[in-house]
Amino acid sequence: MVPLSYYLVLSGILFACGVTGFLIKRNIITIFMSIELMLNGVNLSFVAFAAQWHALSGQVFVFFVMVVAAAESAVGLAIIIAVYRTRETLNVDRVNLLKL
Amino acid sequence: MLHLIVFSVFGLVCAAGAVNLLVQRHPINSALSLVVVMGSLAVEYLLLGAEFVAAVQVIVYAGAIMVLFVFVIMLLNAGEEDRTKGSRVAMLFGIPGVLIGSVLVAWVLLERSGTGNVAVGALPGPPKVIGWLLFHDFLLPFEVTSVLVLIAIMGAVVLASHPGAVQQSTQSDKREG
Amino acid sequence: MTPSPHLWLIPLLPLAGAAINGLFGKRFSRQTVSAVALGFCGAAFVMALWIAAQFHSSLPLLENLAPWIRAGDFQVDFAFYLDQLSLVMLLVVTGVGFLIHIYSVGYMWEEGGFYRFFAYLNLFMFFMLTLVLASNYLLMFIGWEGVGLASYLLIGFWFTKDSAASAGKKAFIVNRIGDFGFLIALFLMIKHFGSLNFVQVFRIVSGMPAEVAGTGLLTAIGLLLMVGAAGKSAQLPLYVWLPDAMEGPTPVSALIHAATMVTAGVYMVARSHVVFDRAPQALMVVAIVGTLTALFAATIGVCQTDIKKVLAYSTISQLGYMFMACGVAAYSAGIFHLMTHAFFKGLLFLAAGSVIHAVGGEQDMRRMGGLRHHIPWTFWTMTAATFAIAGFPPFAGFFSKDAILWRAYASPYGSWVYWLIGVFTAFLTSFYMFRLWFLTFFGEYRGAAGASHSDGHIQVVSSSRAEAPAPHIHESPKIMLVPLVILAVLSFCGGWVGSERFDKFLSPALHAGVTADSPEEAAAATPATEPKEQGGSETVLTGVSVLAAVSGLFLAWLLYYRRPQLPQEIAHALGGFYEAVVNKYYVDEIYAAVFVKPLIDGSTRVLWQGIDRDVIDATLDNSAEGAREMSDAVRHMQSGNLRSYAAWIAAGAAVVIAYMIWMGTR
Amino acid sequence: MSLGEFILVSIVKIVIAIGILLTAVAYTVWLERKVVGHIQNRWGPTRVGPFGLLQPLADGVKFIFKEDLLPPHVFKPLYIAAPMIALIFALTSISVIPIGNWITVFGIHTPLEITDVNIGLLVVLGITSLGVYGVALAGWSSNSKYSLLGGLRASAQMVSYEISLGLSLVGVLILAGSFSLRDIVDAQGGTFWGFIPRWNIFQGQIVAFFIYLMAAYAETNRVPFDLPEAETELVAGYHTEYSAMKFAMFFMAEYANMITVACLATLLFLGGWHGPLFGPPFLQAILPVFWFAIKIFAFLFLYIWVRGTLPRFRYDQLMAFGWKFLLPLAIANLVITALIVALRA
Repeated sequence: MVPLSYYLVLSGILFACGVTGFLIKRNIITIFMSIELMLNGVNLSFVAFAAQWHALSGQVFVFFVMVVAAAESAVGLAIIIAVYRTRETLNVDRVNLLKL
Repeated sequence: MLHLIVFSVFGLVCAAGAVNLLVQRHPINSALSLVVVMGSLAVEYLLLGAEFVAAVQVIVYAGAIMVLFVFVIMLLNAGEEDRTKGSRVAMLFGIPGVLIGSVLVAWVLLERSGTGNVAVGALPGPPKVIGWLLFHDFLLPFEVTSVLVLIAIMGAVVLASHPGAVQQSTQSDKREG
Repeated sequence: MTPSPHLWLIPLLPLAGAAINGLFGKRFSRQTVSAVALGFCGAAFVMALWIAAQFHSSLPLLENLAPWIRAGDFQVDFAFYLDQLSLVMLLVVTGVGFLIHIYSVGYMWEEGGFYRFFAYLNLFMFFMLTLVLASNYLLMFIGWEGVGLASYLLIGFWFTKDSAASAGKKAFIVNRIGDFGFLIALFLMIKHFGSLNFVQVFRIVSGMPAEVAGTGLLTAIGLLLMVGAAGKSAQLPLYVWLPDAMEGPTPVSALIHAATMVTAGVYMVARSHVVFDRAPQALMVVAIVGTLTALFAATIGVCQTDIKKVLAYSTISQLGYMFMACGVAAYSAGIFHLMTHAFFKGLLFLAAGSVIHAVGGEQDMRRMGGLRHHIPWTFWTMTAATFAIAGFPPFAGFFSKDAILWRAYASPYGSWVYWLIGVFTAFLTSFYMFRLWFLTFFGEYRGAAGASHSDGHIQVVSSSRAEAPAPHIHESPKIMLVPLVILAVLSFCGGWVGSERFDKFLSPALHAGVTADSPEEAAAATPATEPKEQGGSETVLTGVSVLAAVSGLFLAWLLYYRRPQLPQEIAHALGGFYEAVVNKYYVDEIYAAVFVKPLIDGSTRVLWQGIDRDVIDATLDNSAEGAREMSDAVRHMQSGNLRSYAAWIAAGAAVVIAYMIWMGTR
Repeated sequence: MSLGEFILVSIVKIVIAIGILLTAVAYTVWLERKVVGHIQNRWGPTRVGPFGLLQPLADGVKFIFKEDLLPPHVFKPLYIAAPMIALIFALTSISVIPIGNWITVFGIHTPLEITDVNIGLLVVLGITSLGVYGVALAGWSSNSKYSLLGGLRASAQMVSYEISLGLSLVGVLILAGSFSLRDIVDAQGGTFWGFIPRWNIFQGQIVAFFIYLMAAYAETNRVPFDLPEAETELVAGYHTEYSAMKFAMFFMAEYANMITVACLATLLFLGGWHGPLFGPPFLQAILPVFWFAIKIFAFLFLYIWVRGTLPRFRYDQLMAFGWKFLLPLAIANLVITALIVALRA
């Protein structure tokens, strides 16, 4: 019997790591991955709460999160490729000019 | 008791993977640590009884999205993250801030978020029931997300395709590879 | 079936004339323009005569043309009202007007803008007739304003001349100040009587008790009406515009500033006598204002050197007489003097016009003299008018002025003080009129031919009949002389009507006439205005007034014919007082300093710089500036550094989460 | 069946299964070389043991003793990990595949499978999708253009065909109504009009079987789609830099995947262990496993046969075929079966 709060702590940790990654990392792809990590943290808490309150809709919601994450990563990666093609670099600090 | 052991094992693996993602300098390593995180999460979902979610997590997240990431990393041949000077402000506030934040969140979760505990497989999520839910109660969101995915596909195709054959010829030599 | 009088036709004819001349005048020849103008004005005069002959017995006539304003129970219609009072005014206006039209054809023949002049004249006639024939105060007010407009247009006829233009503006503005009082009176009437028609208003007012205490509605209305009249008829506080109005052509001065427009105020006071009868305090104010104006204007007239200025001040003084008459409730005497004054003052102005015409535009009496041989017709007609205004017995002026003086003394409202001032003013009137007479027609010509190095004071060459040849002085053409002769005849025999018969003729209009339905009740209400019948004292007073006129003549003869250098010594003797009088007591300067300057300074410094620029513009500019500075400060956030954006997003999220935790755990 | 007993039985099953699988892999290699040889009018391995039967053993020993060199410029950790990942995921999918019916051995009555999960098919799908990493990472970490391109093409191909693979299975799922493989096989018992067995392939899923076949060949990078390690263009594709044992691992992983796919095909379309049962009770207990093995052998033989005959696809043809032909067909098939099931129900 695992108390619910353990799951929440785990998802909190995942989310925290995601946020720090999002803030610290300089490589665009890594930032993007930390976003995915955040989403996973959220998914975990969704399923944990669904389990606690015996509502399957929590799990269904996880699907929608996944679909959105998939769509987002597809477009995001396309953008990253486009950025790389024009800027020759993936370092976020160098991608700061609106003009080429 | 078994449930607790398995949970804590895979919880630790998950946390370690997440931290590893931060620590690693090379994006491919962080990508793989993220795959590890997703796998252990899938196991956590199984512990919670959400089989279909776990399976889909493995197939969709680990199997498709992360492959895309690895794919892009390979394609762009992204090297090590060069250490540009980290702004002191971020260092100064960042780390203590995060620590305090997480401790606060942890304390709140442990102390105050109710005492409900979850048994193994507390809420079985067999595919049949989930399927029923998905196509009855959540039909509209389902259709909307399908449109979303369609748009995402089109967007990705347009963005990633070379900007027109004409310019492509001039820039191709410089950029190929 | 008695034919309906078609009153509306009278004002319409001059309007048609004005429209035709105004719109198509540019293409007409001068003959056609004058034919149109004279034709329509003459038709109006003939119409007036026909109505007078046909309907003088069945007055008062009320002709309702069309509804104009329907605001709830307040109604105003285009309606004309003819009774004895307005019939007299009608005849005077159309008669004198017609004569002046004829005269001005000759006078303005060489002038530019010929058709424009006659369009304005006809327009003036239309408004004056509307004013006279109106059956309610609002229509009268339309005439009132229209007349003011026409006077503005005519004074400023030579608008290229700067002084003419500013004189026109001055006249219009001062008139408007007077009209302001008139308007408030109208508003009071609407508020309290619910209507502006003479019939309703006077029926309500006659039902009200006389306000002896000096406070109350009727007194207020009376005083305000007096303000309007003062503005229009150039009484004491608001007379400043009339002397400057001499900038206009002379026939204009004759028609507007002698015969018709300025008398509108007297007509209005006479018309609303019902109100004034019940507001004795207001009546007393009218009398005092009239008397003071008469005296004041007469003193200034004595020292004027410009021939038209002298006549202007004499007009103001004579109007003062009329208001004095109305002030002592002798309205019929006032109207009688109005009529006679229209004749001889019109004649004086026209004669002065022909004199100026003769000497080629010269208006300064010091450069005239000995003109009686050159322009005999003008000389004799002017002589008749001078004797009339001075008040010598056979002439019109004697009868009307004497009637006023007698009423001033004998009327229950009057007192010997009015009579005394009146007689002294009569003496002054005859003195300055004969001074003008001698200076213009006797002695020898001091005109452009004579080497005149006079620097403001009168310098007379003693040889009396020196025939300084002034080859270019010539008599006016016949078309100008005919009206002069007619007016001379009128001012000679105009007074023979006699004040009693005139009084009897006007009595239905002035006393019981308006309240036709209850004559006896009205008679009781109006205090007995018939003078105390001591026949003896009346002849004594008449003798005194004739004596005053003769002494005025003698003094003028002495100073300006016998020993011309005497005025010089008198002037030096009086010194400062003489200077003040010559400069018209500096009234214009005072008005400028007291009213005009503060107004202009106030508006520029306070309203413009103070409020508009410093308050309104400032707030606008500062708010724009503030927005710009604020946005400049915020601009630094958009640095392009993705990770700073990420930090802000994270910070925002943290705050939200913290808030929710705080809310949750509270 | 206490916990301890359960663990023991599981371990025994796992050992037996891995053993069978590895030997099957080895002998599939042998079978392929013999068949391809005969197709190309030559003998194939005959020297080592009768009919070359010991050839796989010889190869295994050879791979073990070969020098396992580690090129300097590779990304070491992933270079070493890649073959392991590939092999691990190839072998783990056998865990949920049921071989036969219930049997009682030494008094224990257990089903002939390592475990039964009610989402068995999803697990298999998940594991095959994870298999992509082995190939991708191998291609990237060996740090050479050929291997990078090979790795990219292989992973792109596997990812694309995975979808049509999944969709083609959905038809079967609709008929069987459950993800568990055992239920699917049970749903295929019995016969039509006496002699036609009620296998899915005969229940209107023939098109699905065809799609599954194509997708399976692409998934395992087999002949018509074996562009990644096409010798002529990319030397050896993603495992160019690999030698000895690591190369062997990739090799084994590939064949293990083939076998897994074959098992899956038999379970879903060929009715698993269903076949005519005759003879004494003991024989009847063995016969289902026999039928299962025969079907797998047939499928593998088809594999090798195709390899010997069909030419290789060009890369754009391959991708176009996958996305523009196979996927729409799979969706169409899915729709039709859904309609049929809905109408019939």
